[in-house]
Amino acid sequence: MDFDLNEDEAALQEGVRSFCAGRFDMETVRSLADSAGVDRGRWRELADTGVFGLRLPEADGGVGLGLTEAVLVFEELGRAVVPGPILASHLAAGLVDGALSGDRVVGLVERPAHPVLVEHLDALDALVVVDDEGLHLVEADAISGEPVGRPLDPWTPLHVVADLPAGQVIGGPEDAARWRLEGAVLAAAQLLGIAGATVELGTAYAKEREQFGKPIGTFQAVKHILADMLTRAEVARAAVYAAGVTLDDPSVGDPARAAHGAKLIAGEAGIANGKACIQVHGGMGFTWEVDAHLYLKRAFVLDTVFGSGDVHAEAMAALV
Amino acid sequence: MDFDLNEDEAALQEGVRSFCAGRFDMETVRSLADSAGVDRGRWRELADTGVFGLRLPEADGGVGLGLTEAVLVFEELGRAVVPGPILASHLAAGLVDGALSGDRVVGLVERPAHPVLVEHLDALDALVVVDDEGLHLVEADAISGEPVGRPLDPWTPLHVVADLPAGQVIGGPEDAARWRLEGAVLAAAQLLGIAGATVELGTAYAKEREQFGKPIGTFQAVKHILADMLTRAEVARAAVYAAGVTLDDPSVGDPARAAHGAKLIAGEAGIANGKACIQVHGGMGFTWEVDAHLYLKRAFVLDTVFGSGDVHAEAMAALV
Amino acid sequence: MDLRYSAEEEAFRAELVEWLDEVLPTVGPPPGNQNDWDARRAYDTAWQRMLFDQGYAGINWPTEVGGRGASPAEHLIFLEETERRGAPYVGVMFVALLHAGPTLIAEASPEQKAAHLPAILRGDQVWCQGFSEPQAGSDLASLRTRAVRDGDEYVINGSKIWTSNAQVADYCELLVRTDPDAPKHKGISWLILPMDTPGIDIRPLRSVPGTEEFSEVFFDDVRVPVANRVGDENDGWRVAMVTFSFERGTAFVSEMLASMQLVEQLAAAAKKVTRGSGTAWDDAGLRRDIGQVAADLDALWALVKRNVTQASRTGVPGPGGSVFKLHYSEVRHRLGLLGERVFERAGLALDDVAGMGNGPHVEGLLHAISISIAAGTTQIQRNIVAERILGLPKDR
Amino acid sequence: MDLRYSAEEEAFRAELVEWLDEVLPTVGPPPGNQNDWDARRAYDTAWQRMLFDQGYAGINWPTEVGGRGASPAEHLIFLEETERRGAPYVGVMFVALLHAGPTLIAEASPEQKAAHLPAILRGDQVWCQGFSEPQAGSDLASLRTRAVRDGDEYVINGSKIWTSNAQVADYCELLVRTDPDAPKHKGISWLILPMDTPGIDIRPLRSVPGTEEFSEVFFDDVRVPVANRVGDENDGWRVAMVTFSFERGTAFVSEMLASMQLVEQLAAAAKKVTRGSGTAWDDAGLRRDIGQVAADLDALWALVKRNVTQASRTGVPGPGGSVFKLHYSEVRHRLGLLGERVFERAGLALDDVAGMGNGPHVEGLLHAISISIAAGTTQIQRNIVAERILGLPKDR
Repeated sequence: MDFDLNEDEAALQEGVRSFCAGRFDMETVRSLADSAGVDRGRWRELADTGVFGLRLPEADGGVGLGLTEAVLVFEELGRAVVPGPILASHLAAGLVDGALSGDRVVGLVERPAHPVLVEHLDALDALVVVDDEGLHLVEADAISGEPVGRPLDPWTPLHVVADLPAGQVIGGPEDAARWRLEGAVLAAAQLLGIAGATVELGTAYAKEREQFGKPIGTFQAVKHILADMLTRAEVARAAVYAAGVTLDDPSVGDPARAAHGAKLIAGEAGIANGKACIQVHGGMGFTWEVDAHLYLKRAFVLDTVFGSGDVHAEAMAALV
Repeated sequence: MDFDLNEDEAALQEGVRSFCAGRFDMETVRSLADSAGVDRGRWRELADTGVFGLRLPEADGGVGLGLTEAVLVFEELGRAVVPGPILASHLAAGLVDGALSGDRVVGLVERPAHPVLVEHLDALDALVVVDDEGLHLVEADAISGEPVGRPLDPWTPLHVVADLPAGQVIGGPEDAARWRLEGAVLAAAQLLGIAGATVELGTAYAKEREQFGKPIGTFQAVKHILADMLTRAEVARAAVYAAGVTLDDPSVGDPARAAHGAKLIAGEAGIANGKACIQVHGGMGFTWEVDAHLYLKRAFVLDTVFGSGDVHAEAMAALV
Repeated sequence: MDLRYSAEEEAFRAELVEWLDEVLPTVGPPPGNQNDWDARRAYDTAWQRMLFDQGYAGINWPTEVGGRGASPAEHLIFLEETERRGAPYVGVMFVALLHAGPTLIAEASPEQKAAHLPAILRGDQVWCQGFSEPQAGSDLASLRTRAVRDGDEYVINGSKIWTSNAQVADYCELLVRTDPDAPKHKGISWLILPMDTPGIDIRPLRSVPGTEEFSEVFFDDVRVPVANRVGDENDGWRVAMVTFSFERGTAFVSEMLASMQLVEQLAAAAKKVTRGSGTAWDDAGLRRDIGQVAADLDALWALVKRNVTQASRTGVPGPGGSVFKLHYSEVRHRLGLLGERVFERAGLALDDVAGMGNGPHVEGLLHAISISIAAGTTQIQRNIVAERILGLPKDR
Repeated sequence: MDLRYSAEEEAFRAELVEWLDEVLPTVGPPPGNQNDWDARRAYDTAWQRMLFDQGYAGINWPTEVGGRGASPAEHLIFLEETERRGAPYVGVMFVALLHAGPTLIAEASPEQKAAHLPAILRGDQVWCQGFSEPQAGSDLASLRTRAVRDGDEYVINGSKIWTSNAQVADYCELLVRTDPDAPKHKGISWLILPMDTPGIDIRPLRSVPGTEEFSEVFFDDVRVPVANRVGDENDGWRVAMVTFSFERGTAFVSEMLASMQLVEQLAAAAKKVTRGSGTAWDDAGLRRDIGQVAADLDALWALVKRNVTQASRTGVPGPGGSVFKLHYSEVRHRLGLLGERVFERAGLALDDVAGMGNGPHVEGLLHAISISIAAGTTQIQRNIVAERILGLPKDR
């Protein structure tokens, strides 16, 4: 048992982090609101780093790693609030042509849902519909949807799609079940990234911002908000990392239980920390220019991906 | 509209408070654990102040006041953690012989319950069973129960009663419904008393106890616990007072909604403030000699009387 | 304790309701574009003029200055009935009616009152507030905007932040530092600044919901007559505190009442939203959470009545406003999160999706974030409660 | 990241489990009367002797001093398997094995080690802790118990509080003030106090659940040889910190694992408890709340593995223990309240009622209150996390 990053994992984490810092800096990310969250050039760069093919065998053009490593990568993507259907394209790589290379942008949507809301539709080439029967591939130009005027997260535009074409079956019920579990864990990893990034952002502000003649981080009220944020992030980190490892090797635990717990806890941590980060910033936190709201808005989006808190709490209860 | 105590109400409150301070001081209250929560002499004194006959017409030997005033009286009884079946005897006065005068100690129990747990059985002369059909009077010596070894609140001893005798019908379904609503409000008033008393106890300790060279009430962490406690108490006070007034005069609101909301909010305030009061006291709070635990234990008991939080939240939902 | 309204108060309500039922159908919806300040000014001041013509302007202002002189109970009736019927909000008139106006009533000279109070009541004068600064948030008294005396004028340099309606305001209630050497509370003055004075630069700030609700306002050698000072020089902190004691009274009551309607809408939505083979309302946990928020809002409404009663008995608003705001902030946030649970994916849209009615809930979710910050953060309010009500010692 | 146990670790587990399965049926239940300290000592030391005879005594102590020298992973396996099988707890041996012993290993002289470590491992020596004082709780370093040098002895006057097992302890790890004029952290020494020394008065303190888990201990001219000092005179604060760094590592792991079993029992109880026409388990909200606590405890178990890994890589326990304790305190309280919701009126009894299994849950409800206070309150833990992990500035 050695439950912390090994050298390879630390190098992978560092690599993705510096890639994001260079290519998905906050200014770039903010600019992506104008193109439905996706810039084709940046998208191919993402593909080139191996984000989409991370878990495909090397023989198939992938990196040959596991969910343990994918969790670390998606944590960094969450930390950088990288927008776009990154989770869908990662799951679809190897199954949908062009997803691996980034030549085609692939989204996903879950069914049943009332109504069906598709993310990033204007940027998609294809959409995978996930339901109890399996996975269904639909070409994006076959989908007509009504755009939502003001999405909660401007970097995650939405379309209401009244009639989804039947599409082509590309996976059965077990594949859909696997996507749901792996998708929950990777969305949890993004939420973990958000939970961690907001601790850093809030802490930096608390050290620098002065009120009443001293940094606000001197005051217990602010200290304790941040201590609770760190606690949420670290508890979520333990849960999410354990879920990645457990899905890779079910001998160490129950993958379903690990996935449900991780999504539930990381969802709450992402949302609560996003809110708390704004609170630490005071009035500035309520401005568009401070990044805190980007994290919170994305956390709300990710919390609904592959089941929100209620769904996973119910699933946990069934496994107690 | 004048939603604060008038002169008579303030005098009543002050009167009960000084009665409790003199006759139910904490040392006396603590000693009552040895007699199933009831001392016959003190019980008659309670009766003499008019606690039980408060809402009976003067012609019937009562004081002729309303639930508005009864709420103030029960808040004080809660504040003083006066034990014994005071709520039952108040509700039974005028309906059960001897309840009004305090000559007979009358308890109550609700049905259905699995199992049926009767409070203070060893001190009772009679028991009113409240169920959907109505009110049923049972003589205490007709009841055989198994004592609970260690009640959570040592001042509220419990017996498990496997077979309740049928008893004599003393009220119909409407009477039972009225008892439930009034009982919920008066239990809420006791919980409000607990919520308020714990703010005072915690605040006094925070002003006096020094750590790191200053009173602990100087530290924001402690200040904010106490500010949240006061907030809970004041919100509960508004809800409970409004419930008393609304049950007296349904023209100002929906009595059921007011009662459910008051019990729900006061129950949470009593329990949360009891816990927080212990926390403010640190290690001392976990000792028997500091009074904080008496409040918390009684709050747990009162929260179950005439429905705990879940029951009232569900009832509120039905009225939204 | 009495929650009944008197015959006089019920007569007030009946008259108000009759008028509202008559005029509201003639009042259109507010401008759709939140950032169109000219349209917002026109809409809000038109409503103010209607209130004025009917005798409801300055509902709680004294009659001597042209107000209605309504009792606190009548004021609550006014807020309740206008909210229930969806009447326009106070909007851009907020600062004039609830901050600057009351301050002028309490502290201004007869000339100053005459110049402003009647115009405010008619809806002819819009005000904004210039108190906060980027470096002076919770620590408001550390403000740095300087006013240097030059003959009969003050020359102002500095900047303000969180100024609502700045784009369409005629006047600004401005706090400036007139004595930089005095202790921070002692060197501040309160000025009436005409917003058409040269040297004022207004830069709208985009806020989290995407609207430009606030501005930064910059002052570059802005000259204001000394006659525009309200109260003594360097006594502006005390003058401003008069405003604050008003601000904490009924500021959040309208939106709290609106939240009660939101809960009802949420329950109705939950009864329609599909969940499994039934609806979200089949979920006992969700139902209870909705019931709990309803109970909390009922309790807050009762608390408002207690606070108003106490203010009306003592003549000054008590610290109950901080208690109200602490709990309301928490409940409002909880209501927002509940909306997300009911609407699930539709909770990701600020506009209504497929007729679900999610829009106001998601708007509210974002709005709730500001409530625990604006007009005294939750942390500052807890200090106020602990120190002013419980008497706990200040640190330092 | 690897959650698999190595073949060596699995061999350790197999051997342990085999032995536990063999001996546990021969071990009776613990004494029913929590206040019968002689019986508790006899029971707990007998188990310690069994562990010693089997080579499990001092599971994480180095082999040089007679410990098992188990790896952190093996230590977790030990805690997990003993908890799962309901083996006796460390009980009255707690201070000796987890506080005093590790301090002696790190700081004591060879003679001191020889006098105590083997006896502790055999279960022949019980220790208690004399650190806290009525006036020195969170501010431990402000302790006042005085030790005045008189030749080869210290003469001790003062008192200690929260001392567990004082009635049956052979020795006390005692912090005393040896230099009243030095800054508070600089004038403290760490002594080995034989509890049969004249002048010691033990007064049991009744705690909230009604048991006498702690005592106050009074010292009236108690004489201790200077040779009983561990570390230098006035260097006792540093010596004591060694103990603390052990205390925060695995102290709450056993009971956290026990909480996991409580959640399972609570779910089972909810499936049996009548509610309306069904059971409590039919309530989606209650089910989810139970699921949430289970998820939190799973996450805490994973966090323990991270903390242990980090401690094992760096050689010192990190501040992860504070993070663990903050969350565990909160989850344990939540679990207690959940029990009250499931058992309703039976949640008012510390003993089982009608075979419902409520007892351990109600005991746990009261126990949870102490977790956010003992070994560093939640408020102090938040300061530690904020200052030591996040690097926020200290006040003063």
